[in-house]
Amino acid sequence: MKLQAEHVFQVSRDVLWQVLHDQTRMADWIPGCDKLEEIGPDRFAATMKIGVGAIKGTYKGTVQVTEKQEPSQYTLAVEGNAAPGFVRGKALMKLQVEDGNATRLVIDADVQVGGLIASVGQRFVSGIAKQLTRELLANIEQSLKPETTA
Amino acid sequence: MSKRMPISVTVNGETREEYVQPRKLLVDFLREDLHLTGTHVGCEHGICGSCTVLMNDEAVRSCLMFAVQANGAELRTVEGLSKHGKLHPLQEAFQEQYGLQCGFCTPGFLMTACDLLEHGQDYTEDEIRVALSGNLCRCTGYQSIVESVQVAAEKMRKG
Amino acid sequence: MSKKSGEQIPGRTDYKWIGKSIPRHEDARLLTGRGTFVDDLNIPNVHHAAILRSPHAHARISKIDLSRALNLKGVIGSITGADVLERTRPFSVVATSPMQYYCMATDKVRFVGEPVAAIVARDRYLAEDALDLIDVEYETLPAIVDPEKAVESAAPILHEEVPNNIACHRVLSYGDVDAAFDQADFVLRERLVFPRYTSMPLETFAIISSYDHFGGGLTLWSNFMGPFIMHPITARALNIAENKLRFIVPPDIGGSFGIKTSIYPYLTLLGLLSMQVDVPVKWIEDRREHLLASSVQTDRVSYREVAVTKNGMVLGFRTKLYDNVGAYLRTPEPATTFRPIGNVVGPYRVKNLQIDANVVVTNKCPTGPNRAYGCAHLYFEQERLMDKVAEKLKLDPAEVRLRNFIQPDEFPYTTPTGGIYDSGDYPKAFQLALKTFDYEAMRKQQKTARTDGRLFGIGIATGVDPSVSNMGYLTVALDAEVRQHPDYLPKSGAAETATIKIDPLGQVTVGLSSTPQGQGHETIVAQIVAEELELSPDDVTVIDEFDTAKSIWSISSGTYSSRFASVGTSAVANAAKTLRGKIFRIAAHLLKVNVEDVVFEDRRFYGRETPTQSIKLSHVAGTAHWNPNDLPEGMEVGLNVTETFSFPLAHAPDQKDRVNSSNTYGFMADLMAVEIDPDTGKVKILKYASVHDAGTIIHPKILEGQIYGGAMHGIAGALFEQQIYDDEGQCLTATLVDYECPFATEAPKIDIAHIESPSPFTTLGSKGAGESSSETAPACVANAVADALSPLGVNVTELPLTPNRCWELLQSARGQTT
Amino acid sequence: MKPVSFDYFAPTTVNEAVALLEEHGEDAKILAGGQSLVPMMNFRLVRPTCLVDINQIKDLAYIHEKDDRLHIGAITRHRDLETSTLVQQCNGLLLEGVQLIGHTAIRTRGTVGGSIIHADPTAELPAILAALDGEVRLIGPNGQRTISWRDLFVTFFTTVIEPVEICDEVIIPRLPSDAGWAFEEFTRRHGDFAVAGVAAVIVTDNNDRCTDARLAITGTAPTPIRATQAELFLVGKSLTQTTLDEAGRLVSTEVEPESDVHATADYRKHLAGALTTRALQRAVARCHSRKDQQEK
Repeated sequence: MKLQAEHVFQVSRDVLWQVLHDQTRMADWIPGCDKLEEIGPDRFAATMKIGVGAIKGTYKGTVQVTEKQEPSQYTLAVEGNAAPGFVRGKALMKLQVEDGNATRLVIDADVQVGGLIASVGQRFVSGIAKQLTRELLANIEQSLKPETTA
Repeated sequence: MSKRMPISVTVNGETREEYVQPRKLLVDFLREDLHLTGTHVGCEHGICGSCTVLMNDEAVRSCLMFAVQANGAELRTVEGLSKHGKLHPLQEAFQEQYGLQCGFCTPGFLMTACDLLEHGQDYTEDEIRVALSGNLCRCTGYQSIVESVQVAAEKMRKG
Repeated sequence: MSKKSGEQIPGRTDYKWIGKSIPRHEDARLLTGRGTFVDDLNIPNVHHAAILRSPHAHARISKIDLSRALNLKGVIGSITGADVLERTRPFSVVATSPMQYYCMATDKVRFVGEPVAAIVARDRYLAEDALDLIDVEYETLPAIVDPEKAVESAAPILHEEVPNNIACHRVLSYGDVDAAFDQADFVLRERLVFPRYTSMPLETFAIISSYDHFGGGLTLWSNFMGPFIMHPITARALNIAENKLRFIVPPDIGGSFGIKTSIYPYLTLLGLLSMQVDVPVKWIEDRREHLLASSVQTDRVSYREVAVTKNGMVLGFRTKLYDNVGAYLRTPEPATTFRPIGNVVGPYRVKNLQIDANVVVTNKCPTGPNRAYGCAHLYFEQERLMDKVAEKLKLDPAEVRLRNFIQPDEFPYTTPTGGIYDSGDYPKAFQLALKTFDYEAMRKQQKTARTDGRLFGIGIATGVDPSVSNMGYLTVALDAEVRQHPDYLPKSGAAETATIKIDPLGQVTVGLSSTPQGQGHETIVAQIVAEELELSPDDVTVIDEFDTAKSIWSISSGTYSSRFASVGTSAVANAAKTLRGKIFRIAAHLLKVNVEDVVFEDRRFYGRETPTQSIKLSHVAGTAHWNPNDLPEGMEVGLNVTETFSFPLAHAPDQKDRVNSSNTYGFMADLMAVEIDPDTGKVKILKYASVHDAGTIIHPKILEGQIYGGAMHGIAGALFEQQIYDDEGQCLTATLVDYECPFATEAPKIDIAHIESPSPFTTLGSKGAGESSSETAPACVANAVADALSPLGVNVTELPLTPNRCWELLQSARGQTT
Repeated sequence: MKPVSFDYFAPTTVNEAVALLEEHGEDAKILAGGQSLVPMMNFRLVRPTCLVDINQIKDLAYIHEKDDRLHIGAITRHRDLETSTLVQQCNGLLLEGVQLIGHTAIRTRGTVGGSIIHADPTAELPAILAALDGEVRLIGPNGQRTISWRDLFVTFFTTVIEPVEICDEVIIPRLPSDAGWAFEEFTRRHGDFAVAGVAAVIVTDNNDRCTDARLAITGTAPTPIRATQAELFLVGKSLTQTTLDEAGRLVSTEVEPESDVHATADYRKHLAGALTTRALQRAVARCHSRKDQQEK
């Protein structure tokens, strides 16, 4: 499942890059992430509580940052397992300078869903995925508050 | 494991007091606890209709209800349609019109049609097909089932 | 009521019971909730199994930890791939490649839903709770689902021992196909895609397994339907002697349509599971498991080209096909590819053909027998091309078929591939179909509809309906040299056994070795025995419970390939004739008259000249049982006969890969009028006529039921159902919300008619018709939709024709990009 | 496919139910009709550890009219709406919409509150709430609040209801007496979840000009939506076939659906427009026939 999303943040590219790679704040913007521990270089064990309506799952898995080309782009790989099934996603994150000291974050992701959610939740998987991407961007906006107001 | 709860259910006119775990599906209760194996399980998510029984004279999916919810209710299953060897008009019509082959979906169709015909008997063929559109059959191609319900409606109209 | 007209073939004996629609014996119990399906059996102290299934399409199992699951209260046993590897053998696979197929994943998982572990607990709820506590670590691998891409060099490999994922490759040539293409005035080519859908009976797989730790016997109650080659295959997998392995099939099976042939891996799994515990273990497959991992019909990509003369005669064809059999080549696959070999020319006089058959494994559910089994694929290709010929030559599609039909005086007709068509009159049956459909009037109706801009189409599809598979046909999947090898055991034949006995009071009981799933065998057998013994069907009790320890059976026993109506009825009729001879000889002996002068009328025997001195049947039966020493000289004691009927022409394939793959061949002609809603793309069937020649008709209403049911399966695959996978091998259709079986509101009325060309090879002249229009309906729908869209220049080469798909075809015709 | 174990409570009053929700928190779930919840429990997609069955709260089942609005108790069965003369008299759109829900056996148990709070974006009742600007009443530990549909629906299966709140009533304004209405849905099989659907209401003045247009669309967004552009376009126009076609075209440009196994986004986008035109045709026809009746 292909997923595209983009959003312009009112911060410089370097600042956005720093925030996105600041391990202490990563948990703030990964949807439903309530535990993030470093287990290797740019590699984290994560617990994500993701749910839409009554369909809730505590996803245990890994978050991996790779192919870093600071400050223009990097790849975020997320993998999580929970009772309702597993989620595996690879997202190319591109940071593009916009005028007025702003930066456009372009996300180009390929998400694979498996297990129960894939075989039973077919009617809404792509909709829910888009919903989580919107949440991700909103969370990033939220975690940039200190930078933007300063 | 939550503890069992007492329920009292009248099934085909006989009142049964039993203890069930809350999560026990009504269809499993009928089949395993009361040994009424005429009601069948086809999908457990409310689409195929094989598990249809009457609760207070209205068709319900017994795979989408828990046995505890039937406490105090009056249930009718396929075993209750015929009395002392006398077939219900629906059962007669299904036999006459060859409305079954393997018979696995038949109890669900009979109880669905029973609800339909106990609330009126003059329907067009399309109305019958719509009323039966929640019951899946893989053997007959439905034509003989629709004809069976039409003939049963005629029988019941004459009383 | 559906319009039905039938023609009686002159010279047909006027039977008293055969040919009549008597009430079905099975109905009373099924209508009153007293049927006996596997899940209704009350086995004392039975515990319940649940199976953990892979969420990945292709992955290596690195770790399985059952510790948390096993100490859940109420859990009493379990198995994983390790137990399967240690204690069972891989199933025998037909093709040349030595693929390792077990009842559970042992090293890798190769399709979503493949069993990984199994648990036994006090009830199904607890067993499923335990599954949630099993921890499995997978190393995911890339998956492949497209059969054409799977054979490319870069494709991920499912089985190390199967290069390029090609489980079986054979090029079969018959006649002189190159000469045919040289002589042709033109050649037509098409790439056709046949979808993956499944017969999906309402009753899922159901097994109860009980192992005797002391005697070593394993008893398996299940809704298994044969063929009984699965008994030795299961015994061999479990390293258990066949006489220690007991299959019991209850009287009622909730539909099968071929699917329950593929239950044997689960029989093996439950057998092994019950060996770990001291109680019987019951496993009832749930619907999600069934839609993910029971059995499905092969999906196929085929490139077909036909060599045609300018007056529409088909001289020959070449087909290159890719059959997607899923993750494992599970016996009897690749039968989808080779079952129709005998009738691969359909009803046409084609003499030259070549088939380049590629059987490919991909990360999808394994395939197996389904209603139509290979013939729906065949006739979809054949009939689409026939319409293309008509279109090219601006001929009426009906005329093109009439020109190519095998003529009635050529029967029995030997096809170039070794099939022996026993009887038929294709032109006559086809003309009856045109009449039943009112073809001329419908073409006029189409003309006016088109002037109003309506998308109105008429489709035709004909086919030869093969039944009673010859057990040898599958070995054509092996190279001829392999079949020459000294220690290779050739395979052939198709047989069935019936046992009839008369009890001391003169009532009749019949034992069968068939496993009916709704076809009404008890009724049909009662009709035949009543006819032969001049009794009434109500005097005949038929037992169709099956028990390998008690019933007499052969490798080909069971109820599949529409075999009962010909091989089953022949065994019953022969046994009844023999028994009739015996009771007449006893009556003659007691009446002291010649056996030719004995008359039997309302259950009494008397000499033709001495009608007043009569004796009751119960007296004759009583003599045989109570007073055996008074039987005629040399007559065997008792009143029971067991007869096995076997088809003489069911030989193994010859050196030129020719084989009579089935033993009776019926004929079908379907015509359909459809209209497409231009806004939504939804296809509505306005009219559907279907004519069948199934030889002697025994029970018209049961036959009509088979035709309606078969047509519905075909229409379901053509317009509604499909097992869909995404590119990573995730199955997206594991509920009945997403796997869209049609209901009563989607079912058409069918005008059914018959002709009867009795088969010379069966006792009553009857043929099988269980698959019937499941073979021709997909082609008929495709041709009708193609006809409706032809004014817009749109071609139809793929199923299903969902509303979305038809709308996209309309958009492409209207020049919009979709 | 058996559900996980849970504690079961069957309160007989709303306050008792709210107290139970407070006590059991996040993992408590209300069981009303169960026609959407129980399948998901059987698949173990949803795993509540506590179920609060509100079917014994008998005073939540009623239909009555007050100041031109239908007040419907939350556990009123779909089937009760079908057979209610009150609904027949004052809200044809509600009647037509309810009859499209699943099959008889589903409508026997399915409840009005349950199907609205479940918030399936292809469902009929949420669309009717949107078309007629309906509201729901939520009762919680600190009293009740009434929410309009615009604020109620958040996204797939998600409304603003708090875990400790229970919906006890649905309020649906009466159809204007001279309005025409139609609920048009496209499904591949009768009773399926809709691929797309349109609830349309039309009011016209004496010289056949449109004075009010409501178009609620299902299946093309995470929640039911109103096709405001098309509505604004219709008001003031005489409802000729070209106008209705244009309204349909506007709707299909306005919506941004998703693709899934049942339909592509393009197809749904097209359907939303085609169904709008068909719904408007039937609504206009009803508008005319009601006007003829009033003149007689």
